[in-house]
Amino acid sequence: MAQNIIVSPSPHIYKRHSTRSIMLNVIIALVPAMVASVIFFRTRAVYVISSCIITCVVSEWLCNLVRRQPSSLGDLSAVITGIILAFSVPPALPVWACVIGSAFAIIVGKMVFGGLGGNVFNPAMIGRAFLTASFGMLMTTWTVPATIDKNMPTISPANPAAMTQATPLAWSKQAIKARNIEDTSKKVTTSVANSMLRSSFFGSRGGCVGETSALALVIGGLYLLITGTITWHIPLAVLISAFVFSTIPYLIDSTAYASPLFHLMTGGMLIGAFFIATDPVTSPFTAKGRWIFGIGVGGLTILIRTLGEYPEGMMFSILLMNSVTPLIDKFCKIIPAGGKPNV
Amino acid sequence: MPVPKQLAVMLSQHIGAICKPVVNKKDRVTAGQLIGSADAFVSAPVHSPVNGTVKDITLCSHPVLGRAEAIIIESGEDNQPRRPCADKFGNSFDTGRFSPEQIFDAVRRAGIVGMGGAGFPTSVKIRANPSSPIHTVIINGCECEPFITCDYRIMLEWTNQIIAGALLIGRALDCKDIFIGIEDNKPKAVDAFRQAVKDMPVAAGIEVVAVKTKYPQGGERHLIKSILNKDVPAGGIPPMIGVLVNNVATAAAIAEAVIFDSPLTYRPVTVSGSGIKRVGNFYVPVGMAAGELIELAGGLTDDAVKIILGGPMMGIAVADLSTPITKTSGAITILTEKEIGGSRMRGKETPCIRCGRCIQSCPVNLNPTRIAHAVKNNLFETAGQYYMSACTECGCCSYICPADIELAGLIKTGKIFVARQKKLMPK
Amino acid sequence: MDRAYILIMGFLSVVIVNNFVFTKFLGTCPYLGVSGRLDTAFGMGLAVTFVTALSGILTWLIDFYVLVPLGLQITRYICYIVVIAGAVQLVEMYVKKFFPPLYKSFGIFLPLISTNCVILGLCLFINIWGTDNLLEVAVLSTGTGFGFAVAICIMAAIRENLIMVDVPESLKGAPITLITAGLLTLAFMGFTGMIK
Amino acid sequence: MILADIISLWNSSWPAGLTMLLLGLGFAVVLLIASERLKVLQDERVERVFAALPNINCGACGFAGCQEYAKMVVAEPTLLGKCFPGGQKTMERVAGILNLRISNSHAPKRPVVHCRAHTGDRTYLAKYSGIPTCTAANALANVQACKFGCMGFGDCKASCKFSAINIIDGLATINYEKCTGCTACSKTCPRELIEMVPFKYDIMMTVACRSQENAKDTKTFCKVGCIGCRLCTKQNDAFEMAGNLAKLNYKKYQPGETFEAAMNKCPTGVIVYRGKGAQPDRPAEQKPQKEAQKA
Amino acid sequence: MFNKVKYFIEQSWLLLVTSFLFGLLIAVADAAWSAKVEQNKAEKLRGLMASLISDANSFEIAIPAAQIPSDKGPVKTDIYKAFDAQGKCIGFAFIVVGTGFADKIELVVAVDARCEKLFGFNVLSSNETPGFGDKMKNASFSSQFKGAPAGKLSLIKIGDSGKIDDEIVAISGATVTSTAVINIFNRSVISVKKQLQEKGLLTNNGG
Amino acid sequence: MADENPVKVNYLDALTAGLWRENPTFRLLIGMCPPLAVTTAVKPALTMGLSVIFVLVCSNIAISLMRKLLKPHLRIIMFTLSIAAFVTICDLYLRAFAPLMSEILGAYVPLIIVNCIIIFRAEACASKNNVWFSILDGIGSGTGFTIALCIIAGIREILASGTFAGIAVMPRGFVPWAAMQMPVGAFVLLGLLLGLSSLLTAKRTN
Ligand SMILES: Cc1cc2nc3c(=O)[nH]c(=O)nc-3n(C[C@H](O)[C@H](O)[C@H](O)COP(=O)(O)O)c2cc1C
Ligand SMILES: Cc1cc2nc3c(=O)[nH]c(=O)nc-3n(C[C@H](O)[C@H](O)[C@H](O)COP(=O)(O)O)c2cc1C
Ligand SMILES: Cc1cc2nc3c(=O)[nH]c(=O)nc-3n(C[C@H](O)[C@H](O)[C@H](O)COP(=O)(O)O)c2cc1C
Ligand SMILES: Cc1cc2nc3c(=O)[nH]c(=O)nc-3n(C[C@H](O)[C@H](O)[C@H](O)CO)c2cc1C
Ligand code: SF4
Ligand code: SF4
Ligand code: SF4
Ligand code: SF4
Ligand code: FES
Repeated sequence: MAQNIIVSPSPHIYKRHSTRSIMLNVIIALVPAMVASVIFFRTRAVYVISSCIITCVVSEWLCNLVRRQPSSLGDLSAVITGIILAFSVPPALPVWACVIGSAFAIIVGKMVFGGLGGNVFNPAMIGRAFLTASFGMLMTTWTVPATIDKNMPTISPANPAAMTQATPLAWSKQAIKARNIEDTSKKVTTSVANSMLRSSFFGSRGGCVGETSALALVIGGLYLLITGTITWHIPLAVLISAFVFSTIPYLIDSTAYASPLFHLMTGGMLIGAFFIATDPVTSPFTAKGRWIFGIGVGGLTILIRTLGEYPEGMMFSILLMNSVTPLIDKFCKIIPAGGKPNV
Repeated sequence: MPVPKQLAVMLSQHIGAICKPVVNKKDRVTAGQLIGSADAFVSAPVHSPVNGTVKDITLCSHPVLGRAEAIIIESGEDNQPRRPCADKFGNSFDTGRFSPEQIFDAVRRAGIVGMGGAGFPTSVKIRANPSSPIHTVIINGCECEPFITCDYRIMLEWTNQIIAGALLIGRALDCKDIFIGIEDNKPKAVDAFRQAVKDMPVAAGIEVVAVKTKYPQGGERHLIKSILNKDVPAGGIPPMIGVLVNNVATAAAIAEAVIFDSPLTYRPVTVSGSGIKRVGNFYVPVGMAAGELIELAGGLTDDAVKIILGGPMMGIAVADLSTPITKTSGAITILTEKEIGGSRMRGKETPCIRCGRCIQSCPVNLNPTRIAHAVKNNLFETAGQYYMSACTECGCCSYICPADIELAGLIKTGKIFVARQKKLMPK
Repeated sequence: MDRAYILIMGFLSVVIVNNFVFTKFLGTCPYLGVSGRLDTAFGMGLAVTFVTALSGILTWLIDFYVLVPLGLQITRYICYIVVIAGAVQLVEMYVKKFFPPLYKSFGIFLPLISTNCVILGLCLFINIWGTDNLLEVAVLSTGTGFGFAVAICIMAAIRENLIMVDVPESLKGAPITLITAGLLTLAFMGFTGMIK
Repeated sequence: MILADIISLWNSSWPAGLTMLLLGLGFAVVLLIASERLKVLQDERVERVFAALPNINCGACGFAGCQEYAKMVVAEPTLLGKCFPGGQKTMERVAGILNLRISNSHAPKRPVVHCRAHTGDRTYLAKYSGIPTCTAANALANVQACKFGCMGFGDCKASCKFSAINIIDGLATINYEKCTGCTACSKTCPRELIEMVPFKYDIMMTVACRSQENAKDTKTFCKVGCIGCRLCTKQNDAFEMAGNLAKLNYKKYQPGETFEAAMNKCPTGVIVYRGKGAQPDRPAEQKPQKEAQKA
Repeated sequence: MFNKVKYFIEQSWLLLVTSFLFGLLIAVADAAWSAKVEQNKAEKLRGLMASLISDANSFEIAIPAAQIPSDKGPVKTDIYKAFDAQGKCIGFAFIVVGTGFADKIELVVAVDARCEKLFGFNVLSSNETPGFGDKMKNASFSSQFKGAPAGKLSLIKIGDSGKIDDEIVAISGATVTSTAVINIFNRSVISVKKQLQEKGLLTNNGG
Repeated sequence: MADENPVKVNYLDALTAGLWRENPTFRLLIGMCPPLAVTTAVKPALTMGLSVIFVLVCSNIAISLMRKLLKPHLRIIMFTLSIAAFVTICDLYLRAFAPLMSEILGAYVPLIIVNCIIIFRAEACASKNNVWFSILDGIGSGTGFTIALCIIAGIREILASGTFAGIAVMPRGFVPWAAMQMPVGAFVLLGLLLGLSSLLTAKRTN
């Protein structure tokens, strides 16, 4: 009888979920945005997404092979990294660049730290940052969605036939830069940017593969919240702080600074708040820490958008907050119920 | 239920000093006879549950209570299984008959220990201590662990006896505020107690509280939080804030001991889980081998993989079926692979994804993942900085962890290790 | 432009945008060596801040009032290094004697860094930047040290976490620290252009 | 001509020389004062350890410079071997200073594991599927039938900073070539199986069992356990009984024929040699008499 | 006292002697090579200026330590005058600084003798990002300045960089650097022109 | 440094030790700044390496000559002094005869003074051994350092500009990875190379 009896420490029953099921939930939540991206960018989206996923998975498998570890593909986190990376690059990005970015994301961003759970920075954002640093031009070339919103202004009157088109954020950046120009003929105001709100909501605007459709992202985010895959702290903190920090300049000069609503809907704000900043591995694990993290992400994003050189700051603010996550964790120690034990 | 042929009565059924055997090999003993005497204050004597002969006095290991001498008793022919005495408790009852001293003596003589699991000698708990007076007594009828139902059974069947026990505890400590806390998934028990309190004039002061069903509601600090909204200092015990918590079975035993002067030699035990053929509650003599009890319940099914002394959350897995039942063992749970879950069966953890679920689930507000990982990496100082010592080992964190990490086990290991290092220190 | 504005921007610039560790690669050895624990790293950061401020100011004064007027620029490097080493030792003695608690928190690091890249590097860069007033020098020197402190504290917290994860054996220690530092520089790129 | 050149060279370079001279002077004064005033009385070993370190203050050891590390390593010998640049040689020298190697004056203490059962020798009641450490497993009763023997999860191995312990087929086995006698392992084993024994010789005899069970239980639990038969005590009085277990009193340790005899008489072969170059243990099944004849 | 000094000398003589010797050593090295260093500097500047003013044969300082505005206040720099083989003044050149994307940018700027047309610029030192701001060294950007009017320049994002006029097409992806270069021109050229005029150094009628 | 057992004099060993077994960058992890800072291209890296060899050899000679006269409290300052003097000379030389390199390397030439390698060699070797041994040791370690610099610089230059020492080596369609020229490239590449080197040594010792 002894053969099939096992002994192990308590407890002996467990909740029915696993890392894999959590990751699967995230993938499911990303599906609406994926559908939207295919609708808007057609084959480009398919190329980018599939090349990123395949490279991520293959890189992780190779790393497992090198370390002579059992395969860790089963936890599906590499797939998420691939999808998120694909979602955050321009649709026109050539496939070879997707491959380099994904390989860098998985190998340097994740596997050198020991794989799932070890990485300090969000792998997908590391991949994107590396691409931005390496191929700046490619990373700022935007294709027009297949289903273009007619109201959208094109980048320059001088070149009406251009295939590329500015993103809403680029317009708002222009408005900020034009703030001190007296020459009214060259003045750009936020009204242009603000006019893109509607298209931002459904997604028929220029931008990264997966970020354009606010609707799809919110659906996915709500799914994550309802299934308990993520807690509400980080998304809420990001959105609230972004809203607050973008209201301040808007109140100062509403022709140069875009409206808070605009900031919430455009760029990587929603995908960042729901899918990227919430990456459990790279965000703090206490509720208080998550608040600080979220506020940091939202605030830094708006800071970079309004004061920095880049039109968008989601990636950098997430990476920056990732880097201080260990510090946050260290200083947001929770006190046990009943106070600190004196032993 | 037949009386088992042979009993192994551990001389350490409790926390505290181990008893001295007062019988010799080949001696005849009768049911209720003292066989192990307790000289130390924090200790409780041991009695023979049956008539029979002492076959041997030998060292024996118990998974919970450690290694101590056990008295092996071969039961004689003339044994009648003991019956519960609940039906002797009516609605009229007078605590005034007993002085606190008498109650203390009776409890001490009967060798009553906490039957909620910890096994702390009850006499010590109910001894009035002027320097930290107890103002509230809570009778713990939560039974929060899944599968276990023995407390529920006695709450329904021994209602009056338990109330009598509660009143006696109150009398012993000169304390008027008495609560009975029952999880709200046992409405029948709540109703039974409400009715009984109404029917018993002396029990008018007792308040029956239905608390939320949420593991580990039965843990004393959580129960106190729910009922009194007070926090027990981390790493401390309830008497520090003037509260005493006793299990319902303990209360019942107290009533029996004080009124009928009968020692604690039998206790109710739940045998359950899908690995057992016939789930049920049994009134079992202390010292009976677990295997025998399992046989009584129909035996193991073919797919049983885990035999647990206690409930599935805090119980201890054993493989040796000769392990004797003690005064503290309220349940034997037999689980099959299906209940445990495939990945956990393999005992393979995956990397922590830092999801924070363990932190949210910890009822004492600890950071289990930090502590566990520190322990894993031998960083005991760090573990201490995250208040490892405050962990109640409830197991919530291990239960919830999606990465299959044995957090509670690791924390427990760390506590053991630190205790050991401390012991080695002075040298 | 407003003087205070320039000073503040200069300070932020050397702390975040032109952090010496991340952009000038100075002080890598202690950055790798002493970033294992947060408390040690913090002490080290304090010590570096203190020493950079001290030696930045001292060497600038010497350069400005002695070496340049006397045409002795060729002995600049030697003067710098000797002045730094001497000053640091004096201060160490002084702190040890009169402020023992302070000494405990960062004094023990002083000898370790007196001949360290960041310090000399800062003095040289102040010279290269051609800064021409003492206040600016003081702010830049302090900022540089502070930048180092920030960088090493972030790294120390990260490394305290990293010991708990399964980093490949061959990458443990310096390699993973370097890679993490590299990724940190990627993150810090976000601040570019924010400060001119 | 040449003279003029030299003079002009001198003229142009003396200021530099003078500056340097002044600097040197100033510095010499500072350092002299510093070195005189700051002489702090220190453990002489700290000085010696410090002298053995490379003194580049690189911080690789994780301490604030070599001086600090010297202080720490003297206080806590397990910190040995943290000096990266110094490498093996430095470590050996420091170990020499701290007497971590065998010195001639007194017998160095070395650990012995009081168990010799490999996986095949033990009886298991169930499969353990919990945390793979001895401390965790020891908290449960039925990890293996024998509650005294080595569990082989290697807590001791993890605690040894010198990789001197290997788990060979479920049994902690000490590599005496590498062991420095730092006692870490003996403090770690939750079953207190590792005892620090004075190694008067390179090879020492030991009773490799800790089981207090009676003979019958020990036999069912383990093929190579001490069954308390007292045969060894009859050969040599260095062997004593402690309950159901034979123990070797190392104060009386004096190898000789009677020792060998005790070892060969032991029916289960629990008495074994441990130390540098000790023979492999006798197989469990073999009859002791045969072994004796061969020898 | 004497003992102390003696002790001191005993302990420190080596330091004193070697520092003196090393002092001499570097002084000698300096004496031997400083001329070459100066020459290198001059040559580099000359080379840069000459590459801008292609016919130039020799240079001489026209206004020493002239004040030229930069975004951090006025800086002092020499304004050189360029002569062709015939000794005719054919242009002026000077060093100016400005703040770029990453750090200071130092440019050598040249204008024609009447200070009406630009000859262009060369980068003396800069620290711009390779692949971005660093592209200002590329001909595609810098050639736009060759022959552009020495007045106010403006930056456009999209346009024809082949056309020489006062509209300079930005380096794509490096607007900051491009702006910085244009600002340098806009600030300095006019000021230089004024100073040259004041000193009467401008050859007004091509003479 | 009082030492019981005199260091064995093995000249060949002195020369080869620094190449790999005690390679300053990959094995001893000292002097880590230059491998990050001056490795954007091969040429400056090589110049840096040669400068370090020069300073190392000169200071080793000087220190070895005065090793018998050193007073303990003045040891470090004597080392620093000699090193600083030779670095100044080296700097002057570069400025005179390799102005372009001098400009690219900028402050990193004077920073050789505080490079840990040199002081480490002075402590570990020159202050204990005769002149010839010290010279060989200086050449050995210096060369090891130079090789390390060139390896890193080579990889970075190829990936970041598609050239090696200025010569185009990559196929035409290659898009340069600008990141390799930025700090990220330096840190990550050096980290990976260190990992590789410790992997190789681990393999060898097994
Ligand atoms: C999650 C996420 C994060 C992003 N982070 C950044 C970022 O940090 N910096 C950036 O320039 N673009 C970032 N992007 C891309 C922007 O959202 C946006 O597509 C881009 O800024 C378009 O504006 P632009 O052309 O003006 O740069 C990110 C996209 C996503 C989906
Ligand atoms: C996590 C946890 C769960 C517990 N659950 C129960 C329970 O369900 N019922 C119970 O009576 N005691 C439970 N206890 C024990 C109580 O905390 C407490 O020790 C007991 O009620 C005291 O009564 P006693 O001395 O009569 O045993 C639990 C303890 C812990 C730490
Ligand atoms: C890694 C990196 C380096 C950059 N370096 C420069 C630079 O040196 N100079 C510059 O003007 N812009 C640089 N930029 C681009 C600016 O951040 C910014 O995007 C640009 O100035 C916006 O102008 P645009 O409208 O030309 O894109 C860099 C961008 C990246 C991602
Ligand atoms: C809610 C959630 C969000 C995640 N977001 C990301 C992400 O933004 N980028 C990424 O690479 N992986 C993401 N992952 C997957 C995984 O956590 C990540 O790859 C780890 O950082 C790898 O160690 C996410 C996982 C979850 C559960
Ligand atoms: S629940 Fe498990 S995976 Fe989540 S943080 Fe805790 S230990 Fe990590
Ligand atoms: S076992 Fe886990 S959940 Fe329970 S108290 Fe301890 S740390 Fe908290
Ligand atoms: S000797 Fe002790 S610590 Fe070592 S493996 Fe055996 S049981 Fe574990
Ligand atoms: S831990 Fe044990 S085996 Fe390892 S060196 Fe120390 S004493 Fe020897
Ligand atoms: S700190 Fe060691 S070389 Fe820079």
